[in-house]
Amino acid sequence: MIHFVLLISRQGKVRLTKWYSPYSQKERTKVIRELSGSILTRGPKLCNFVEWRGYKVVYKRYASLYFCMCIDQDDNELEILEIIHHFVEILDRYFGSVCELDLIFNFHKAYYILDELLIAGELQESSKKTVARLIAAQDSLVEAAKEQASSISNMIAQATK
Amino acid sequence: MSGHDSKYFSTTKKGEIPELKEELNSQYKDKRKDAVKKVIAAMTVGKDVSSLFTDVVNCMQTENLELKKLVYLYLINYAKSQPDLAILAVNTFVKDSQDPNPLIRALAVRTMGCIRVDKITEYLCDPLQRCLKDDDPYVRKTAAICVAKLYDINAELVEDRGFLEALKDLISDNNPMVVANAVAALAEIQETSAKPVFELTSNTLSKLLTALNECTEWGQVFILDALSKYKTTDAREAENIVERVTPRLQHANCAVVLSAVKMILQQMELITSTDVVRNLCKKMAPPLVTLLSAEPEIQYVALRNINLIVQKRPTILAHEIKVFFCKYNDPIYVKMEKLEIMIKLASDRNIDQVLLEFKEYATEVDVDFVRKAVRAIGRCAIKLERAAERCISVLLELIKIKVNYVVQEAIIVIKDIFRRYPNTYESIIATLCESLDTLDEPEAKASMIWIIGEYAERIDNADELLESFLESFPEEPAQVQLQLLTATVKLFLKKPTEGPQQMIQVVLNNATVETDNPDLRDRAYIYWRLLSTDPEAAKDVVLAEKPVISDDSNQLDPSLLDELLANIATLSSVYHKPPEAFVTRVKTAQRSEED
Amino acid sequence: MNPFSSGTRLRDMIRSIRACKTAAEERAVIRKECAAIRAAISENDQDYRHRNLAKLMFIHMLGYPTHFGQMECLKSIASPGFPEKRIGYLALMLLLDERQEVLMLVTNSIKQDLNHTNQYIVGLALCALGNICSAEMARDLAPEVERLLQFRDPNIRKKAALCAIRIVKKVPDLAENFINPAASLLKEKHHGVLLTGVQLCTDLCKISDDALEYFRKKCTDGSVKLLRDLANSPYAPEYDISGIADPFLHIRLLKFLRVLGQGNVDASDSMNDILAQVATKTESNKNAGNAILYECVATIMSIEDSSGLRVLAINILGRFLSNRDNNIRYVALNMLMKAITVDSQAVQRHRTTILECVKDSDASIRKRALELVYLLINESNVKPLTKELIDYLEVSEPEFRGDLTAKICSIVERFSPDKIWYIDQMLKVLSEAGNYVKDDVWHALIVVITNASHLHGYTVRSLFRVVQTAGDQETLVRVGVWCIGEYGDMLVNNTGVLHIEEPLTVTESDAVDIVETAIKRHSADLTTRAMCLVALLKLSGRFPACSQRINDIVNQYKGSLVLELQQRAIEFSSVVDKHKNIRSTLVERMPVLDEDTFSGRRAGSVPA
Amino acid sequence: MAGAASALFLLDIKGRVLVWRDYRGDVSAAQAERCFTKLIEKEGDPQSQDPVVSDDGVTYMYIQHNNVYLMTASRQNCNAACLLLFLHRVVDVFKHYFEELEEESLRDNFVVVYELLDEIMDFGYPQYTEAKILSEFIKTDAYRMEVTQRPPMAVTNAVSWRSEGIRYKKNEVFLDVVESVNILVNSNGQIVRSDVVGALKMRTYLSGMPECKLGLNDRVLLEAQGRTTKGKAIDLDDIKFHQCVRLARFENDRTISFIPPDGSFDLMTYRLSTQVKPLIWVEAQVERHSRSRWEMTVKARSQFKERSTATNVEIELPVPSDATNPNVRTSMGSSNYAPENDALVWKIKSFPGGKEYMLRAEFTLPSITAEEAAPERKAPIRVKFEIPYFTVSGIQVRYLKIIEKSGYQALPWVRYITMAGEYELRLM
Repeated sequence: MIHFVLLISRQGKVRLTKWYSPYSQKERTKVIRELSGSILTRGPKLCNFVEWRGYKVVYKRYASLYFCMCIDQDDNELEILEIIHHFVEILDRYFGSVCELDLIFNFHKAYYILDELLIAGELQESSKKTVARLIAAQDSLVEAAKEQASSISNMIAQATK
Repeated sequence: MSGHDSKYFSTTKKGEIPELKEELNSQYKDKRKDAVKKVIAAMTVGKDVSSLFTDVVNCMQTENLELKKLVYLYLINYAKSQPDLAILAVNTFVKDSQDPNPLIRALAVRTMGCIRVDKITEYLCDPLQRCLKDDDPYVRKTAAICVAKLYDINAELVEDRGFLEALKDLISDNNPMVVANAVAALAEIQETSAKPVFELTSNTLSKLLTALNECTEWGQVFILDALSKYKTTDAREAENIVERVTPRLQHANCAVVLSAVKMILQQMELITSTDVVRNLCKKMAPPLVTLLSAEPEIQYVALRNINLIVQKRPTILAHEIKVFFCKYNDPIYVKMEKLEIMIKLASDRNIDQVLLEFKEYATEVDVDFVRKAVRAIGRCAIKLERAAERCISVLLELIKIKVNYVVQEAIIVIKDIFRRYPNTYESIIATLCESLDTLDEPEAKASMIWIIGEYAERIDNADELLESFLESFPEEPAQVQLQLLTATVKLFLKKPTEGPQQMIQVVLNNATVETDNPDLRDRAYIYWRLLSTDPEAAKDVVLAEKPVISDDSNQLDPSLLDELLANIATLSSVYHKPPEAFVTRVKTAQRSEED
Repeated sequence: MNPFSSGTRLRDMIRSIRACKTAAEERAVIRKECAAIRAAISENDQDYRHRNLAKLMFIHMLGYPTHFGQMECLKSIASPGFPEKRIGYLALMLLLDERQEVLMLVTNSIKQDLNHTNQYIVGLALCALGNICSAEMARDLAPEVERLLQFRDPNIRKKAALCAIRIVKKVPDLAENFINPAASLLKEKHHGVLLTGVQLCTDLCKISDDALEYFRKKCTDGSVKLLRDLANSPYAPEYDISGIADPFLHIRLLKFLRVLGQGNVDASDSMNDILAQVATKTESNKNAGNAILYECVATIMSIEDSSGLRVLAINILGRFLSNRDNNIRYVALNMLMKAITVDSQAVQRHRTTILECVKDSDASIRKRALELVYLLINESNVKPLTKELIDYLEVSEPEFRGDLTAKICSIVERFSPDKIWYIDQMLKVLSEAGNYVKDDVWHALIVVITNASHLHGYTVRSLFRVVQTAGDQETLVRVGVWCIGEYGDMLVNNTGVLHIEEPLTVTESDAVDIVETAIKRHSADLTTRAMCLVALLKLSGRFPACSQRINDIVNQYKGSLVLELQQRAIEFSSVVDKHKNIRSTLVERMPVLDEDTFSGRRAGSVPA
Repeated sequence: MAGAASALFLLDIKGRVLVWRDYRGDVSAAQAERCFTKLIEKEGDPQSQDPVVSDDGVTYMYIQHNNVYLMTASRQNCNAACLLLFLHRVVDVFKHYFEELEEESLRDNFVVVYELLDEIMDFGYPQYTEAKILSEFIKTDAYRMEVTQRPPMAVTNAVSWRSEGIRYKKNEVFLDVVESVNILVNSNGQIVRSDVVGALKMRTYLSGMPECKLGLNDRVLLEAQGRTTKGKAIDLDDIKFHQCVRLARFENDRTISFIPPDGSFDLMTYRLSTQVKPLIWVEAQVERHSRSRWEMTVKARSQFKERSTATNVEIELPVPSDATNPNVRTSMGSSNYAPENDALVWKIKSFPGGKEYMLRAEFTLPSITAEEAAPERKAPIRVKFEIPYFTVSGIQVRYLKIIEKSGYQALPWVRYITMAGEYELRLM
């Protein structure tokens, strides 16, 4: 299973973290520090796997961002690379040519997408289209609530004029 | 998986190198200059632009100083990887070294010295010879350093071409900056040369002391450091030197002050008049104290040095302990060093206040600092007999707070206190025994076990206490096993009853056939043989009277201390190690290519 | 009220955090924000709750404490609207985890939401449960999840399936409740449901033997068929990756088959054909294909023997190993470690390539390759391989040396053809990387030395030489000092010289010198110093002429602050000085630790 | 000095090299980066580490400024004090050039940075760090002219801090005497340490090469001159001079004579370790009513003569890091919750001598405690203030003579002020 997902920028800034196994806050900080130390310094031609505390961390760099997933010893590293790419493509589609700033200012959206992709550290959907559809449906529920709220407040405003 | 990812998150350009190549060969000056800047920018971020070597070198022949500097910078970086192409630059270098503008002459010599390519080094000799005698002091001071560079690349060449003599001549130069650099270069060359290159005579001494008043702050440091190697002949000369150096204590530059302190301390060794010595000590105290208002990094170096100075001359700062009290915002490394000095300066007069400080520190949040504070209290007890009791009561107070690492640290020092003052404070053993099962650090455990063994006859249930450790004997770290072994032997010798007799069997068995640690086995077999050959002798050997341990606050060996004091302000004085313990001389010419 | 009307303020906070140049500046900005949020919370400000939660998530992500905001998640979840619940659940998953007691308070809200009429709210609750539930919550809410496995919308069923995985991992007793519903998921068409259903079945098998038995009986053929249909399915853009239909489902099915086939011949037989098909027909020029091949090889290696398939698998690994892509080489090395138990001959064929990988510039590959080499070594190849590794030790990166040294020692110990070779190799390792050698290794070396009585003289002389050149390698010095103490007489008398030895003249005082240097060395540690004292005691017995000098050295430690050194110094000086009559008895040759008992005892814990 | 720096590195906040200058070719950037990132990785915050670290035969020394680390590497037994101080001077030089030294300014000006690194150090030996003079021949883009520059005479002159030919219409000197009071009071209310650090800060706008002579009410000097010193003279414990002051001359006859640099500089600093009565005394009582409710009562008293007035008084009172909504009443001044410092800041604009003011604060803490909450650091109460027209030491500038060969008259202006330095009172 995937124990955690990390998104770290080239500058070592954390852009997203999701923990599927329990780690205390202190351990999390330590994990992030250790891994960014060893991953960000790896050269471009080296393999995308780092062995770490009996686990494996699969990472992949997209421009300035490193997507990292920590998995068990006998999980399929190559598949994780596909899952990372799957995630990236969905992000790209959602944000329309995604960039790092999208993930910074709309970090919660990235989390919503991740939650449609993984649960309990396992993959839940292999169709990008389905994920996009589910996110869109939920976004529009929020939109609807927003409109309703503003129309109610309008009505109240009207009534109290 | 490749190829299709680059489109995500990406903004990279392509084909940078060919583009730059084109621009470097542009017919327009400005465009070429911009291109060189871009090349340097690329080099700065770690891109390999060595393939542009010829194109960049072609831009070297220019009147534009800024452009020239950039090209030179490029050369320094890549000449090593392209030695054959680097030769192309030699003509320009030689020409530049005769340029009417002294800035360009100096630049050429400075840069050539940085290009560590053998073939180029040969071409450097003539220009260097000229520049050492240049009219402009700026060129001469640059040439002086260049001799040291050249020596590093090819010592033989320097000696053959008479550069050493030329350099020595510069000591008499009328410009103080030239003198300072010549001194730095000579000192460095002397460091690696087996031959006497830079002999300080009283004549040079006086020249240098004069230059001291006029050169830049950095130059003053070079000169003072070089002079600290001077062998003074007698007390009079020493006093003379000290008199000339003392005003440097008023310099705003901390490095100048420390180097002056080094000189003075060294000369003081020869001075016989106690008045003069006392006076000097008085003079040095204020500047040393003022160093503690410097930037924290400088404070750190200063504190490491003060640590040495107070070991040699405790009186200098005897009354200044308060300045070493920790401030809230001091970085932890400064606090740690201050603590060390506080222990050294603690005395019967100030101990109460010092203890109050230590107690405050012992409740801080940084674990290492807290531990050190607890240990400091114990070390003060060992150092100051009359204050020992007060120190111990503070330790007991801290033990009562029951913070695990504080308790363990306290037990470790209390064991030393027992060894310092036998038969005095054993009444507190009962209190210590209460924390027995919370101990999980080997050193603390070993200390507690030692206490039980050592005082077995006064502890009613000593055998029970020791037995409680026996079960886990095989899993304990060696340090604890060894103490358990000795403590059990002591117990047995003191109380040769049935219980201890059984225990000793178990321990000896565990420590011989059941272990593969050769040291533990040796130790156990020696005890075993001792007990079975001559039990009386065993008592005499194992329970022999112990010499009282001494105050460890001046722990450095005197000869090492002197060596370190001769190195004040240098890394050696920071590490408290002689230079040869950490300096691994790597010839710069054989640089390790890692990038 | 709407959730993102105040979104700009979140953006402002992020902007001001981004504008910080140092950690201290960032800390200040965040502390101010947190104070403002605490104030808003204490005023029970509902309008900005969502905004504050979003900020807290961002702050939490940067590693700052946000404990004061935990109750706000619960309140937001308890709100009726979807937007509040959505942000509330997200914050719950980020700010809390299974270890916080506060989490229990959310159980009831989740239960209600699992029964909500809005399927998206059900989805949110399932997601939160699947990601952070504790054992207690798992037990409380398992029935709801079980029910949701049959929910009308497939997107809820797939979430429930993964949620069930977490539940049975937390509370294995609950596994049996999920067997039947899980099996029925395998009959679905929806990829998401299949994907998660197969995963659930696989995990159930790992947890419960009953489940394994059941699935093997009922689902083996079905799964084989699923995989066959998938492998032969026509192009479907929705699931296609590099020309392969749903590689994720491929991989999960292969994993499931592995579990089913392992230890069962019939089940294994029934999947032979499809595995052969996948192994031969899958495109290997893209990562997705390689991922499937890799999984397929793993399955072939695990299920019951079918030599034809294994040849196929080993060939794939051979191809992988010569791939230019480091990722592929890495997984090849990884899989070869499993293959070695199945067909060690086939793996041995790649020995040279693997040894090259030990020296690769990529640390991950190096590490994997070293593990593999370790498994490859046997009596016949140990000498050349050890030489290669020791040669490499000299130039290896410091970070790698610890691992490398441990492995070399372990290899040398396990396969040494004779003692002299073992001793020689160990001395090489110790003098090259003595500071990386663990205690049990040098302890074992001394056991071996003591047991080789014909080599005592040879060993002590060799050590005398190397300690002089590599005196900063702690463990080398320890072994050296111990042997010089124990066999000092043989060193001086040149006892038992072998024909391969260079002549060496050592005086008694030379021997004492070397121990004295070791004890006085600046960086010598406590153990080494303590061992030096024992060596000195022994030498005082072996070289009575030196005993005065030795006593002088020992005496210097009588006031030592270090307990062990002080105690030894006091005892030993008393022996040397006052009890000369028993001295020689005390330092007679130490009894030898029987090698067989010793190795028998250690067998339980062979160093990695 | 027995050794020199091998290289100088400018690193970003994550420890990656921004710009570096290799002086000796025996330490590589990759090596340095590896060591430094390891350091950061280990502790997270390199500020808690020794500023001198050794790795693989190389010693690294570093300081931090904003989001930049400045670091030297050396393989020899070099002068650590000198190189660390040099790094601080490099900061000053860059600040002079780019206003602020930070990652961005280094990136934006890398050409000048390289030029400066070439000039201020040669073969690892510090050479020249007078920013003002450097900027006469190394210029940033905006001021770069195509004319050939020559090294200013000052670079190699005995007077290396001042160029010739400076002209002002009006010749003026401003002299500020600034004294900071440092004090440490322990939790028993005892003053454990107190001292005064003073500085004579000068701003000179003088033409030519002026010779200056400064006279203070220095007891040693006055007694040497046989003058009476009733109560007016003072003892200065340690005096440090700007390099322009002739030290040998001072040692001889206590005369402070110098040719000043142009513009502002610290002419001298001095220290007095005489016990001073805390000018402002603060006492605080903390009561914890429950885990979540705290109350704090604070008294502040001015202990100087009534005719003086402290201005801009700021009393920083520590509170727990997760305090909520402090509710504060004061008898004077205003208060502010400053969560960035975990403190309540009590500001009193004007605090005359001999007065006492009160503050009472109440606040709550959240009911849920932080996971693995570290014990809070016990911060002291800190106080800031200024008292104009007053010095604790009683130092006086008796005269400042300015003589220049052109014979102009220059006006000296002198001001005195006392302020709080490190003023810490540990909470009881």
